[in-house]
Amino acid sequence: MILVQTQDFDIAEQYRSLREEAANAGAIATFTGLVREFYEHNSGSEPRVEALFLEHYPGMTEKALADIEAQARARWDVQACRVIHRVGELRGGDQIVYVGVASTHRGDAFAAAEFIMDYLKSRAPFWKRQSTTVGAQWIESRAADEAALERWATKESDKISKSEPDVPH
Amino acid sequence: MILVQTQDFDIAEQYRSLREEAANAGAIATFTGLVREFYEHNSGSEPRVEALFLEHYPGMTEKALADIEAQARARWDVQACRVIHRVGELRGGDQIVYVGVASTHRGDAFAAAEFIMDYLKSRAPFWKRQSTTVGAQWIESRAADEAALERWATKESDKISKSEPDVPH
Amino acid sequence: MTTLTINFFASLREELGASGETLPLPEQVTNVAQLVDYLVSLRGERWAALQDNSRVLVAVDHTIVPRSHALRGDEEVAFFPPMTGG
Amino acid sequence: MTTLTINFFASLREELGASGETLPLPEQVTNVAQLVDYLVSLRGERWAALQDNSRVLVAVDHTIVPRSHALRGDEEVAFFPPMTGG
Repeated sequence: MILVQTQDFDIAEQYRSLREEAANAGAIATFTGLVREFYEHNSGSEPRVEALFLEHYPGMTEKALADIEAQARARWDVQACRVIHRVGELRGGDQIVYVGVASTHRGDAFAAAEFIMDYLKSRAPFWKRQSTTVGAQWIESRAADEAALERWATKESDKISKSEPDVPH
Repeated sequence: MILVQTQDFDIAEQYRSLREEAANAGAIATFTGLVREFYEHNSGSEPRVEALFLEHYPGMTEKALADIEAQARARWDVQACRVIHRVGELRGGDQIVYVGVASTHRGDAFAAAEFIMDYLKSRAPFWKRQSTTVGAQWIESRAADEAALERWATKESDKISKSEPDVPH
Repeated sequence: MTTLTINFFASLREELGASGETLPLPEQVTNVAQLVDYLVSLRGERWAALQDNSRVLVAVDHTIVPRSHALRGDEEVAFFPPMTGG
Repeated sequence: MTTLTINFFASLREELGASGETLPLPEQVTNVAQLVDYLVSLRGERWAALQDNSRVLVAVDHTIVPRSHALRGDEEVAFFPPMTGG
């Protein structure tokens, strides 16, 4: 199940749903992303984050997240899965994103949850603009996030690929 | 923080503690292990689990878990960490184990949580006896659990090594 | 005549000062790369930012596509910088 | 004279019908492997199960050790099958 919403979420409620939905799960792996109080900044200093604004592309966001979840289900034993991504204005310490996966074994639960997070970072249409004590800026994508996708590379995951260099034909 | 206890635990309470303790965490990865209703059985059939008894070695258990947590903290950025393992009699669907790690980045949170779980499975002195509809038996260690440790192998992790083949001297 | 819907997001929207528009597709435009060239010819050099394949991604009907992706003329085309979710 | 504390856990405890004991360490026993041989000589062949290094792990003072681990005589020694936590 995928939710894109402005309001906060309750991890206990999500966990209850996963337990209920997964008949014979032995393993539940979850991830929660939080707005860090002090963000890395291009200048190397660490100004306090006053607000973070999450923009997204309604319609495509849901489709991209559903694709990513489907890929995870195709690769691992996933008995239940919940993905929540908040949009709009957030404050330091706020919850941004939740991924929960219930599976028979822990290896599948961990892998599917981390795979979803890695893809969601760079393949779902979200953009972050932060306002700090030293001004506002769009957060640039990190090379580390792109690199994180490489270890999941298989024929299957190529389906969620980024735009390739232009080849005219 | 490490707890070995007979009583159940509340994942929402653990999550709150992690958020409070970790000043600038951007990532919280958690794992919960549950008693599966239907366990794998040597015969290949899947009898319903009526009860699971967790025996442990008081004194050594806490030491082994603390060693594993220390290893994780040495290898990854861990801002806060909570490990709970239940002992005694459990029922199908019950929570057995919780690992929660708060970190600056998601990669560290996932890796540390999975590392702790992988080591805890085979390097902390717990043993499981299950009572099923077809009788009781001690659960044997799985080759898959031993194999899961290999990918973490480094000089550091050798410190938590299993007994080596006998070399008289 | 069919009509393209075009959207711009995040820093690209601010850079162009445009969130989107609808546009009839001229006959000579048959793919995304040609659409971008056409937009630059219509709007001026500032829009050449769209031609930077390393900085600007393209989605057609909610799926990321290469610049060679063919257009019929009734699609929803979106341009945006690399995504930063999570 | 110093005294060893010996514990057995899980299936091994049931197999031996013993959860533990205290034992003065004889002078000729200087390591874990020799302790095991001594226990077998005292208790009989059923205890030879302890000699199977692939099935029985040993901890001395709460740390897993190889059979070559030296004993002073005042340690807590535990024998148990491979662990199955989590």
